[in-house]
Amino acid sequence: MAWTRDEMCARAAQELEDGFYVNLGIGMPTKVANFIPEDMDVNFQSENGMLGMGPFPTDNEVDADLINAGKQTITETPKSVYFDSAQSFAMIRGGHINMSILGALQVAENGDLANWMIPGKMVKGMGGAMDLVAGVKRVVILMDHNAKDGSAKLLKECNLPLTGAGVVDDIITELGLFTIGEGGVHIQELAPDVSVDEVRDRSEATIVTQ
Amino acid sequence: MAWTRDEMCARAAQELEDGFYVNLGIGMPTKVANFIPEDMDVNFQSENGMLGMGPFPTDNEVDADLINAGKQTITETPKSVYFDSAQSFAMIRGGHINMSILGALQVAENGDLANWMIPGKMVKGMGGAMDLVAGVKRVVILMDHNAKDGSAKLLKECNLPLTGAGVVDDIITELGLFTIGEGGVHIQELAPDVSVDEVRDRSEATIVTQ
Amino acid sequence: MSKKVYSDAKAALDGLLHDGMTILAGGFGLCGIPEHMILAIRDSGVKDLTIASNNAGVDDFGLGLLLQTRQVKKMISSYVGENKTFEAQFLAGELELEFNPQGTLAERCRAGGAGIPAFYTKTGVGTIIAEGKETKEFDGETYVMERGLTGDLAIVKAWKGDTAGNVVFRKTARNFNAPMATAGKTCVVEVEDLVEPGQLDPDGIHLPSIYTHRIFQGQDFEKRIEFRTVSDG
Amino acid sequence: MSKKVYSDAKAALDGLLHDGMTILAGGFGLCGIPEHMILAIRDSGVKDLTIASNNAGVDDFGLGLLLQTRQVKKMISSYVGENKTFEAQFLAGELELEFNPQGTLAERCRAGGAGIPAFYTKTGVGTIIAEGKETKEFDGETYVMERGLTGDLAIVKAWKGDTAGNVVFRKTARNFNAPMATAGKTCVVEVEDLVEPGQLDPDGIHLPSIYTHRIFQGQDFEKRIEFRTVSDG
Repeated sequence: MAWTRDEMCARAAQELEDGFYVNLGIGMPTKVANFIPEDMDVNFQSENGMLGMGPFPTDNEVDADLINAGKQTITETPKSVYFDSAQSFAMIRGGHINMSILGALQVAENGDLANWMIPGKMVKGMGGAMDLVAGVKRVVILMDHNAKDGSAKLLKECNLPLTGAGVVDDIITELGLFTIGEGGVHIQELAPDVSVDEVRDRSEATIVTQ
Repeated sequence: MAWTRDEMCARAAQELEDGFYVNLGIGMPTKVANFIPEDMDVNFQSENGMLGMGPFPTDNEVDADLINAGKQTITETPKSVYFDSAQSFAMIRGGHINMSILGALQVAENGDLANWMIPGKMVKGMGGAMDLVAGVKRVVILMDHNAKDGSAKLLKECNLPLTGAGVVDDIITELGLFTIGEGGVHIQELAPDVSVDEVRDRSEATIVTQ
Repeated sequence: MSKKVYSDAKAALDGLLHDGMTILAGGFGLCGIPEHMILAIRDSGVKDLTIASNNAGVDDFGLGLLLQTRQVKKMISSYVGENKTFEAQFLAGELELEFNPQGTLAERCRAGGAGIPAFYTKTGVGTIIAEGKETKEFDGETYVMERGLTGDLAIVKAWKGDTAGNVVFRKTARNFNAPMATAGKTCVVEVEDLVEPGQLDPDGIHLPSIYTHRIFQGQDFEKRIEFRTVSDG
Repeated sequence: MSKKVYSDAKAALDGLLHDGMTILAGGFGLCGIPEHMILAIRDSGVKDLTIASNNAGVDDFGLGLLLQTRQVKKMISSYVGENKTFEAQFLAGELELEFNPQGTLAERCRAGGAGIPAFYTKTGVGTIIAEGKETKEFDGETYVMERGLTGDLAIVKAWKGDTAGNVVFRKTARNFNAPMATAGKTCVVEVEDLVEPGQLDPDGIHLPSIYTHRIFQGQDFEKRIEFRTVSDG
């Protein structure tokens, strides 16, 4: 039985460690914050210029000067600190962020990532994604195992324009947790009742068992 | 009659303009601050991390956290702002400082400057001088026309290690005000009763009259 | 003392605008954008602008207003979603677009303001962003060379400023405002609150006065929110 | 929550010191130097140190203490006047010295902390500082390439810090402390006043907690003044 989205987020949260500084991408990765144990101290960075990001505000706490990288209104916490965009990406590029959890369109077995552009469709831009995957110590991808049309997203090679080359460390999908390693995509953990064959069937990448 | 040191500083002060941001070197250049008209707004930068430097403190105002680039205790003014060394030199290197007034050991007729090192003697280091001469919009040298042994300091070529190549704009000595230009050192202004011949006698550089 | 102070956006931009110029515009999304100066630039009719800004506003607010009037020739941005005018003009070939990764754009401005003509970064190596750019190896890793960026004019929004030009931003509205301010040949700052020198903590100033050439206090900031997300508390 | 907090300099440096390491030391002259950690490093007996610091202290205070004990193999500095121990050891060939222009040293640290392996600057072009370094032309001007600098350990002095690691400096004691903090693989901060999270203005923090790996409150700072210059008022 494949993991639900909540279970995927909970599994991703288990990869966090006490004291970590973490950047969460827009969409499903944002929800990982809901699954962090109360006694674990994790500090969220928002690349528009903040550490120590808090949850959404109540209606009367809303502040136009306080948004996250997804342009959503947020709140501050006692540990919050603000800085400018150059300082924010100095932090990211300089390898000071422990982990980034991001979505993906495609991941290749060599760690290549594509998550910003589909040629022919409107191009919105990469935002901070290229900087994050190039600079953050560990890049974890949280995504559906397959595209909506059923096609594989874990590939031998990405055919969409890359966000970064050889940048992905781990992938979490509804089927399990995978690591980019020698010879391809290594299965670290499978969701209940998911077989290696199912992972192979639903992937184009070389799947390696331990 | 050659200018006194006070007259040299006063002459240098005349080169300042209202609204200028200025960095003054250690020694005689520091005294230029004493000759600025009351109604002129000049903002002094200290490269250790301050704009809006004030005068020396009274005895009970002395603050160990408030020094200038010469490590002397100073005071702040209502316009003061502090920043770190990287930001300070971003300001200097980025061409945001209007003028720097510095001392010199030697100046060559092509604008080369030597003011940081005498090989064989102890080498103290260039401090911020190389950054200042490379980055500041206009570099004015304030120095004695000759060395203590009478030798020329305005030369065809510097023989001491350079602080910067082709960086000097103007030179003020007790004999007058000079500008680096086409063909050599141009006389802009002479101190009272100083002749062109005297300048030529006491210089090795090509001296150009207007 | 108050030679930097102007009455409003139109006065503060007087003499600074010309067709074909490059403008660096602070803000992230609609947060911390110089909304009064954007309106004044629209009203001036200046055209063929190259604008470096992380985003392009929305259709009817922020830089979207200058797209509606077709005053923009080229955008240098990291993300231009949320703007249908942009999409239409871009797909019709009426608008040039140069994508910069967000951190590269920020660093290019910081470098431009700091007298650094080029720097190396890992960001974008192996992607189309690095195509046509020089690369170099350091300690066994490949980096791409990116150029410092400067503009004719930086338009910046801040919270408080003093009449000498010292400036303080508020919360995440700081964003690109600070690095872009340093990279403009001229920098104009609009503030919510203009105060006298000495009223800002000298240890807490984000943009030293040396970068601020002109400053004015804007009236009735709209400060529109792009995505109002709330919880039940 | 307080896992970054240590009782004193010795505890805060425990396990971080080893012979031959590179240390980045904040401060300008004797202003804003991490005086407690310098003493603890002296007492540890660690040797063959490479120390990047704008200055080398005076004979009997600051980094001069580590020169007296001959724990330093090499200094990377912009100005080392005011230290006779330094002069004697350097002239005797017992001490290596790498001069960096002050702004280049600051930018090298800032770059090292920001993941920038190299950048170009006009500073030093045509001087012995540029000898053996790559140069490149941009827009008709020659620039020299300088490398980002990182160290095994950054030792930093600040005014206030919170237990999460957010840090505030005071006046000109900020200097090299901020850029060096970002360039240390580990960064330890000594503060005059350690407070709880929430007590510092989040818009006024100079060094975000992410850079601070360990922090402690120093007791009885000497804060020696190098040149006490006074006026009659």
